[in-house]
Amino acid sequence: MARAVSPQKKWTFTILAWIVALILFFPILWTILTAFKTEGDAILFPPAFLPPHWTLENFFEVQARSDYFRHFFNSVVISVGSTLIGLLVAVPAAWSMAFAPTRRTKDILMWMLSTKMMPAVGVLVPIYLIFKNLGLLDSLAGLTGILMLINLPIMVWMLYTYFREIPVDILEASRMDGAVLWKEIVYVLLPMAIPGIASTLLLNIILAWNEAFWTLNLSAANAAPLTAFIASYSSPEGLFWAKLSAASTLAIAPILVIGWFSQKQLVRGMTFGAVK
Amino acid sequence: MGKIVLQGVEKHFGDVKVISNVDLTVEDGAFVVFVGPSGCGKSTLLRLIAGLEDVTGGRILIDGTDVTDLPPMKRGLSMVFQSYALYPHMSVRGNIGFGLKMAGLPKDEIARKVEAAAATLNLTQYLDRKPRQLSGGQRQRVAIGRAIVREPKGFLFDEPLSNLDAALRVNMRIEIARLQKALATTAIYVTHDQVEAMTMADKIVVLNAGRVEQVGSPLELYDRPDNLFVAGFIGSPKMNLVGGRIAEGYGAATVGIRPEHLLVGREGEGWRGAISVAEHLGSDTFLYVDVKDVGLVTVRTQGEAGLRTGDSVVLTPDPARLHRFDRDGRAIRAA
Amino acid sequence: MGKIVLQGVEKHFGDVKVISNVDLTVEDGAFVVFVGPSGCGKSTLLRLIAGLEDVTGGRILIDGTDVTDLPPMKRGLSMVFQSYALYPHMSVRGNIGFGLKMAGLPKDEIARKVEAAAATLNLTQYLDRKPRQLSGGQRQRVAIGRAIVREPKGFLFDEPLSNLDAALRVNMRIEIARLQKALATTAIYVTHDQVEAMTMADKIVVLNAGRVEQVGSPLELYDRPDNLFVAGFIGSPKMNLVGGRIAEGYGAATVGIRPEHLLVGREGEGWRGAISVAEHLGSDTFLYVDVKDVGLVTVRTQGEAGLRTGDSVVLTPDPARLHRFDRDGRAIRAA
Amino acid sequence: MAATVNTRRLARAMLTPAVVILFIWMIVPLVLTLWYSFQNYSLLNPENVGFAGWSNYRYFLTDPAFFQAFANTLILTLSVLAITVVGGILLGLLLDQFIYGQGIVRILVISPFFIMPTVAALVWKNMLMNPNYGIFAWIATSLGFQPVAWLETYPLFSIILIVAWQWLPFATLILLTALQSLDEEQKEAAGMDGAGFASLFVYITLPHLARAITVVILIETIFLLSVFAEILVTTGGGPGYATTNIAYLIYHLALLDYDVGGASAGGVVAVILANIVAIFLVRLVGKNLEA
Amino acid sequence: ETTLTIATVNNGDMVRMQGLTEDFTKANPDIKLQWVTLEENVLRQKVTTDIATKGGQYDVLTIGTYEVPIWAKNGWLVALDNLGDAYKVDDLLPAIRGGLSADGKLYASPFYGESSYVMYRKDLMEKAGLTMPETPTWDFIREAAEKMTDRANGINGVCLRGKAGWGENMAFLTAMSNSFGARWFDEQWKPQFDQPEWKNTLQFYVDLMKAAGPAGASSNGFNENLTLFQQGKCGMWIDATVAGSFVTDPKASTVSDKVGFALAPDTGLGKRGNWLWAWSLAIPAGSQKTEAAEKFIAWATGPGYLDLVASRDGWANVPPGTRASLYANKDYTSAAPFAEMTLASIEAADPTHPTVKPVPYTGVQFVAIPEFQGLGDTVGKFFSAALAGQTSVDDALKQAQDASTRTMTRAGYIK
Ligand SMILES: Nc1ncnc2c1ncn2[C@@H]1O[C@H](COP(=O)(O)OP(=O)(O)OP(=O)(O)O)[C@@H](O)[C@H]1O
Ligand SMILES: Nc1ncnc2c1ncn2[C@@H]1O[C@H](COP(=O)(O)OP(=O)(O)OP(=O)(O)O)[C@@H](O)[C@H]1O
Ligand SMILES: [Mg+2]
Ligand SMILES: [Mg+2]
Repeated sequence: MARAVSPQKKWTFTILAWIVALILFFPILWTILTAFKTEGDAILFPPAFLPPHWTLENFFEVQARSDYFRHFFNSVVISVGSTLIGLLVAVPAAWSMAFAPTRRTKDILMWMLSTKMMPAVGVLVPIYLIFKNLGLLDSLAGLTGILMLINLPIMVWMLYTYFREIPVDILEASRMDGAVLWKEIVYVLLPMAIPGIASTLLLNIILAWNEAFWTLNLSAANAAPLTAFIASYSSPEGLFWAKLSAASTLAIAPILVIGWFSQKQLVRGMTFGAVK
Repeated sequence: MGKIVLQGVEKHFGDVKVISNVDLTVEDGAFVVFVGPSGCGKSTLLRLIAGLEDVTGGRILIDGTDVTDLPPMKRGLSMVFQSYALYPHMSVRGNIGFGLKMAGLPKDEIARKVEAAAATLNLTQYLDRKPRQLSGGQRQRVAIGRAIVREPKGFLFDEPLSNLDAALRVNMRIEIARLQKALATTAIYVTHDQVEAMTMADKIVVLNAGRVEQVGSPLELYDRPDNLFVAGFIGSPKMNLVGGRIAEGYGAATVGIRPEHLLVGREGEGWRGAISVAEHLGSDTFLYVDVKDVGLVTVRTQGEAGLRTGDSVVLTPDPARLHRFDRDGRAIRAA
Repeated sequence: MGKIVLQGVEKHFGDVKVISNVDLTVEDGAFVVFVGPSGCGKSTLLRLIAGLEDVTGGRILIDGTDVTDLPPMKRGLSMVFQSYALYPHMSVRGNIGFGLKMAGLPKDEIARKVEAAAATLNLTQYLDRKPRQLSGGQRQRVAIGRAIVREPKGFLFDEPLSNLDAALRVNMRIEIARLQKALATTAIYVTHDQVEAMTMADKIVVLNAGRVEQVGSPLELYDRPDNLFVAGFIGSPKMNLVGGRIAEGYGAATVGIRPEHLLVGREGEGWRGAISVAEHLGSDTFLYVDVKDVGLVTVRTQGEAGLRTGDSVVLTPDPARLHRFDRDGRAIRAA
Repeated sequence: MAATVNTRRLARAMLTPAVVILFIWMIVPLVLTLWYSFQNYSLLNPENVGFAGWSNYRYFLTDPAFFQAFANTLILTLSVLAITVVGGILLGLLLDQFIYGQGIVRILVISPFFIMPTVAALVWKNMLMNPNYGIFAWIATSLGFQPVAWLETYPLFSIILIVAWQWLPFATLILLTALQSLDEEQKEAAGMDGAGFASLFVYITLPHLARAITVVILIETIFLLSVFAEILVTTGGGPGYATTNIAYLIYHLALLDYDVGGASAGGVVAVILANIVAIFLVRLVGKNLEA
Repeated sequence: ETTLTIATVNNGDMVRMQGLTEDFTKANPDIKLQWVTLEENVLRQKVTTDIATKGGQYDVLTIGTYEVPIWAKNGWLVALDNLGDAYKVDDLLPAIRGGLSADGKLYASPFYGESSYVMYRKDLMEKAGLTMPETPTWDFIREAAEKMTDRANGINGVCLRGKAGWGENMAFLTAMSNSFGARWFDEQWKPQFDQPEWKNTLQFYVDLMKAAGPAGASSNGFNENLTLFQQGKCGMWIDATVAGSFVTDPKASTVSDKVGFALAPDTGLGKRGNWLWAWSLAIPAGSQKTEAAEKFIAWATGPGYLDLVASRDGWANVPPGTRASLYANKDYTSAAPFAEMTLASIEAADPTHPTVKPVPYTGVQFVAIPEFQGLGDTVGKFFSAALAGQTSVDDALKQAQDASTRTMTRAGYIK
C-alpha cells in the first residue's frame, strides 16, 4: 500500500528500532548470559559480556536442589487452569455486556476492575483463614481458584472490548439459522473471536504465571509453582547470581517461548479489537 | 405455508416511534417489496418480523400462530442480511449448511442439500472457499444459499443487492425471482432500487416515517398512486408536481405528471419554457425545462431528440396520464 | 489551472501489472469520468494521480510541472474517497476545515470558508455533529465539502455516490456537476454507474484490465463504440451482441444492437421469437425475447406495451443503429 | 443494537456467574477486613484481642509515613503511566514503520512483560544499578564519570524506572496494535489535506489512540497502585520513606508487624483511596470507553 | 508412613542438608521428607502466618533466635525434650542454647550458629602500615579504614550494611550500639534514641562510612558487601561469621588468601559489636507428627550430622557454630581458618544480657518482642536515610525515637 518508503528511511528506522529493542531486552539477555557463567564470573568488574567459562553447572545444581519440573508442572496447571476456568465465566459475561448492553454495563465493568484494587497484603490473613477452613491451603485447586478470581476482571474487560468489534448481524444471522445461545457462542462467536481470545488467554497466563503474592503465601510443598522456585534462589547468604539467573531463565523460558510463538497472534488479536 | 400477518405493530426506540400501527397481510407464496425513503423503518419492520427486535405493541402471526414472543430461531423464517453477515470462519459449505446443522439433520442429508443449493446458485466450485476469498457477487449468493437451503416458511431480504454493481444486480434480481417462484415460498424484500421494486414485486408496500402509505401491485402504484408521497416516490425520474393556478385549472390542489408523459414540441399549446439542462444518456435524454409559473419540469424523451440547452420548447401533458391531488395530498379519482 | 497529463504511466503490484502504459490528457476545467469493470484499475489510476501510490513507470504532469515524485500534499489536488475517510473524532466543521488549517489560514477565514461550503452543501445545521451522528448522505456531503473548500487545482472523486440511495444520488450528481462548472476546476470522477457517467462527463475514459479502451464524449461512446468491450460496457440494459450467420449477413463477425433500437411488432420481417420474461417498470418495459439462432435478446419498449410473457413477437433492428465489429472486436466503420 | 426481551433475559443469566463470584470475592474479604479493622488483633500477640474502635484507623492515618506514602503512590503511578504511555506511543510509532527483522524486534520489546517482578527488581538492582559493579557504573566509569548510586541518590526515580521497564511493553503492545488499526485512508486523506508528519500525529493518530490509551491507563493503574515486590527487593521502602508507598506501608503492617487490625484499616483506607483515583480516572478518560 | 514438610531457608548449609536426605530416610524408611526452601523474608512471612493461624502446613520449621523466645511464649512450639541421648544437648554452645531456650527448656535445635566479626585484608593493612589487633577498638577501625581507603583504585576502607531492614542494617547497628553502651529501651520500655550513646553510635557510623565506605552503601546488605569484598573493593568488612568461608573460597573470591579475622570492635565498655544468630529447627505445637519430627531434628542437628557432612564434603563445609565438640576437633579447626575466631565471637555474645546498661529484653542485634520486626524496619529506614545523607543524624534519631514511642505505646508497653 501507499508510497514506497525510501531505503534511507528504512535503515534509519531499522537501526533505531534495534537499538531501542536491544536496550529494553538487555536486562533479560544479561540474565540469560549470566546463567551460563560461574558465580565468580557473574560479578566481574568490568563486566564480562560473554561468559568467560561457559558452564551448565548452574542449571544442574538448580535442578538437583529443587525439582524444576514439579514447580513447572504446578505453574502450568494453575495458570492454564485458572485461565480456562476464567474463560468459562468471562465469555458469557463479556457476551452479555457486548451484545445486550444496558445502562449499567459501564458501571459493572468499572466495578469489576475496582475489585482488583484491594491491596492483597491487607487481606492475606482473612483469606488464609478461609483457605485453611476450606482445606484449600497448598492445593492446586485453591491457587487456580484465586488466580482465576484476581484475573477475571481483566479477562472480562479484554473479551468485552474484542467482542464489541464483532458485527452483531453475524450473530443475528446464526439466530435466524436456528442456533440457540450456546451454539451461537460455540460455533459462531468464539471462532470469530479467536485472535482476541488468544491474546486474552496469553495475557492471563502471563499474569497468572508471574503472580507471586498469593501463589507464594498459599502454597507450601505440593502446589508450589515457579514463583516459589524463584523465591528459593533470591538472596541466600553467599553468591547466588549465576544460580538465580539460571533459575530465572528456567522460570521465564516457558512464558517467553509461548510469548514468542504467539507474538503474531497477539498483535493480530489486538488489532482485531481491544482498542479501536 | 407462510402467511405472515401484522396486526397493529408498533415499535419505539426510547421516545422515538419508529413504526406506528402497521397492519399488513402477506399471503402465502407472495413476493412483497418494502420501499420507502432512508430511515423510514423498512429494516426495523423486517427485524420485527424476524424476531430480532421486540415489538412495542401489536401482534405478529405466522400461519395463524402468534409468534410475537418467540425468539428468531423458533419462527421458521430465514433472512438475507444487507451486509451478508456470512460466518467468516466457515467455508461456503459450512455457511450454507449451518442452519441445517443447527436443525440436527444427519450429515449426508446436509451435504446433499448444500450441494443442491450450491448447484442452483452456481457456487459448486467455491464450496470450500472462505467468504473472504469470494467476490461480492459470490458472497451475495452464499447469503442467499444460506437462506434457501432450509426451506423456511418465509424469506426476508434486506437490500440484498445494494452492494453489487449494475450488471451483477440485474442477473441476481432475475435469479432471486426465479427461485422464489420455484420454491413458492413467501418473500419479503426491502430495497430502495426502483427497478428492483417494480420488476420483482407481486405487491409493493410503500412506507413513510413508520407508516404504510399504500399497498398495491407495481403498476397500480405507478398508475394510481393514492397520495402525493407515493406519486413522488415511485418512478424515476420523479413525477413533476405542480400546484397553484395550473392545478386549479384541473380542479385539484396539485397535479402530477411523469417526465415520460410530457410531449415536447417546438410550438403549440402547453407549458412554454427553456431547456436549462439536458442530460444525454444515449438511450434517453432527460430535459430540465424551466417553465414560468411552474418551475423546473423534468421531461424524458427517447433517444437523442436533437434538443440543446437553451432551446425554447413547449410541453404538453398527456391528459389521460395526469394525476390530481386534493389539499391533503390525497388522490382525486374520477368516479 | 489544472491540466493533468499522464505519459506512459505504469503500475505493478509485485508481479501484477495493474496499469499498463496509460497516456491521457485531462484539459483544464474538464470533467473526466473513469469507467470500467470492477478491478480494472480505476482506483489505482486515481491514487497514482493523487500521489498516494508511486508509479512504476511513466510521468505525471500537472500544469506542465512533473509531479511524479512529489508527495500528495504538494500536488494541490483534493480527493473524495470512496469510503469518505472522514476524521471520526472531528466535527463536520473540523473535517471540512482541516485542509485549511493545515495550510495555515487564519481562524476567521477558515470559519468563513467552511460556512460557505456548508451552506452550498446544505450542511449548516450539522456543522457541530460528529461523522457517526450523520446519515450516509450527509457524510458524503462532508467528504465533498472537505474537497471543495480548498479550491484545489483538481478534484479526484472515487465512486463518491456509490453508497447513496437513488433519490439522493440524483440530487448530489446535479450538485457536483454544478459546483465543478462554477469553480471551473478540473475533475476526475470514478464510477460504475452508467447514468452518472453519461450525464456528468465531458469525456469518458473506458478502462479494461489496466488499459484505456476508448476515450470520448458520452454520446460518442454510445453511438460509436470503438470495440466490442466498449459497446458492451456502455448502455443499460446492455447492447445485444449477435454473431454467426446473422452477423455475416451484415458483413461482420459480430453485430450489436441496443435494446432501445429494436422495433417490436406482432408480424412482419425480422427476428421472430417468444417473450420469455417481461419486466414492467411503468415508464418502460424490458422484454427478454427468445429468438431462434440468436438467443435471449433484450428489448426496451416505452410505457406499457400490452405485451405479456409467452407472446410471440417480431423484432426489427434499426439498421442505422446497428454496430458492426470485426473478428478482433474492432468496430467496422462505414468509410 | 438488538436486544430483545429474550436476549436480555439470557444476557442477565450469563452475566450472573461472573458478577456473583466477583461479588463474593469482593465482599467476603471486604467484610472481614472491615471487621478486623475495628479489632485489636496481632498475630504474634494472641492475648491482646478485642474491640478497638477507631484506633486502628487513627494509628494508620497518623503514621508519619502516611502522607509521604500517599504522595509516593501517586508519583509512582503517574510517572510510570506517563513514561509508559508516552514511551509506548513513541515505540508503537517506531515499530509500526518498516523495519528489517520486525518480528524479532517486537519480541525483544515485549519480553520484559514476561519477567516476574521480583526477578526484574533483583536484576536491575544488582546487575544494572549497583554503583560498584553494575552495568551503569561500568558505563559511567568508561565514560569518565563518577558512578551514580541510583537507589541511594534517586531512590524513587530508580523504582519508577524499574516498574516502567516492566510495563512499557504492555503499553507498547496495546498502542502498537491500535496504531495498526488506524484506517490507512484516513491518513491518506489527511495527506491530501496537506498534513505533514507532526500534524498527522497530533490531529489524526493521537485522537485515534484515545481508547487504547484509556485501556492502558486503567489496567496499569490497577497494578501500579499496588506495586510492592519491586520496592521490597530493592530499597525496602527507604532510605527514610523515600520509596514507601501505601502498598508497602500495608505490607509493613501486615507482614512485619503482623498487625492484622492495623493492616485491615490500612486496606480499607487503600480501597477508598483507590476508588477515589478510579472515579477520577473514569471522569478523565471514561468517555473514551463509549462509542 | 509419615511425610514431614520441612520449611527451610535457602542458605548453603540448609541446601546441603537437603542433599543428604537419603541418609535419614534410609535409617527411617517410614518417614518421607518434603522440602520447602525459601528466601528468608518469604519464609518468615509464610511460616509466621501459618503458625499464627494454626494452618498446620509445616511439620518442621526453620526459625531464628528472634522468633524462638516469642513463639515459645505464645505456646506455639513443642519443647524439645525427647531428642535422645545421641543428641548430646550439653554439647551445644551455651550462648546459642541460651538464645533458644525459654524457662530452661530448649524450644528449637540450632542447625548452625553465627556471630559477626571483622574480616580484613592483610595486604592492605600492611600497606597502611598497621597491624590488626585480635580485639580492635572502633577508633582503630576508623583509623585503619581511613588509611586503607584509596577511592581512585576502587578500594574502600570499610564495608558495612546500609540497606534498610531489621535483619539488614539494624542487625549491624544494634550490635554496634551495644558496644557504644546504647540500648533500645530502658527498663520501663522507654525508647532510648534520644540518649547520647545512640547519637555516638550513629554519628560514628555515618562519619566512618562517609570517609571510608563504598558508594551507594545505603542499599548494601550482606550480599552486596560480600560481593564487594570478594572483588577486593573493601579493606574491612564487619559482618556474619558465615562469610568467612565465602571470602576464603578461592573459587568465588579474588582475595581468598589475603583475609584475616578479628573480633568485632568495642569501645572499652565491656560489650563488643558482634551479634548472635542461629538458624534452628523447631516443631509447631499441635503437630500430629511430633515423633517423626523429633527424629528428624535429632538427626539434622545432632553430632552425627557433622560427621556425615565431614565424610562427604570435608570438614570445611560442616555447619558451624553450634557445638563445642566441633571446635575441639583438630580436623575442623585446621580446615577452617576462621573457626577459632568464630567460636570466640559467639562466646563473646550474650543474648540474655546484651547491653552495658540493663534492659527488659533479650536478643543481641534485635529485641525479642513481636513489634521489633516492624519497628526495626522503620528505624532502619531512618538510619539508612542518614547514611545516604538525606537526613541528619539528629533528625534520624528523633524520628526513630518518635516511631518507637508510637509503636510501644500502641502495643501497650508504655502505659
Ligand atoms: N437502536 C435504535 N435506536 C434509536 N433509533 C433507531 C435505532 N435503530 C433504528 N433507529 C431509527 O429508526 C428509524 C428506522 O430505521 P431503519 O433502519 O428501519 O430504516 P430503513 O428504512 O431501513 O432505512 P435505510 O433505507 O437507510 O436502511 C431510523 O430513523 C433510525 O434512526
Ligand atoms: N496492494 C495491491 N496489491 C496487489 N494487487 C492490488 C493491490 N491493490 C489493488 N490491486 C489489484 O489491482 C487491480 C485494480 O484495483 P483497483 O482498486 O484499481 O480496481 P477498481 O477499478 O477501482 O475496481 P472497483 O470498481 O472494484 O473499485 C485489482 O485487480 C486489484 O486486485
Ligand atoms: Mg435499512
Ligand atoms: Mg475502486
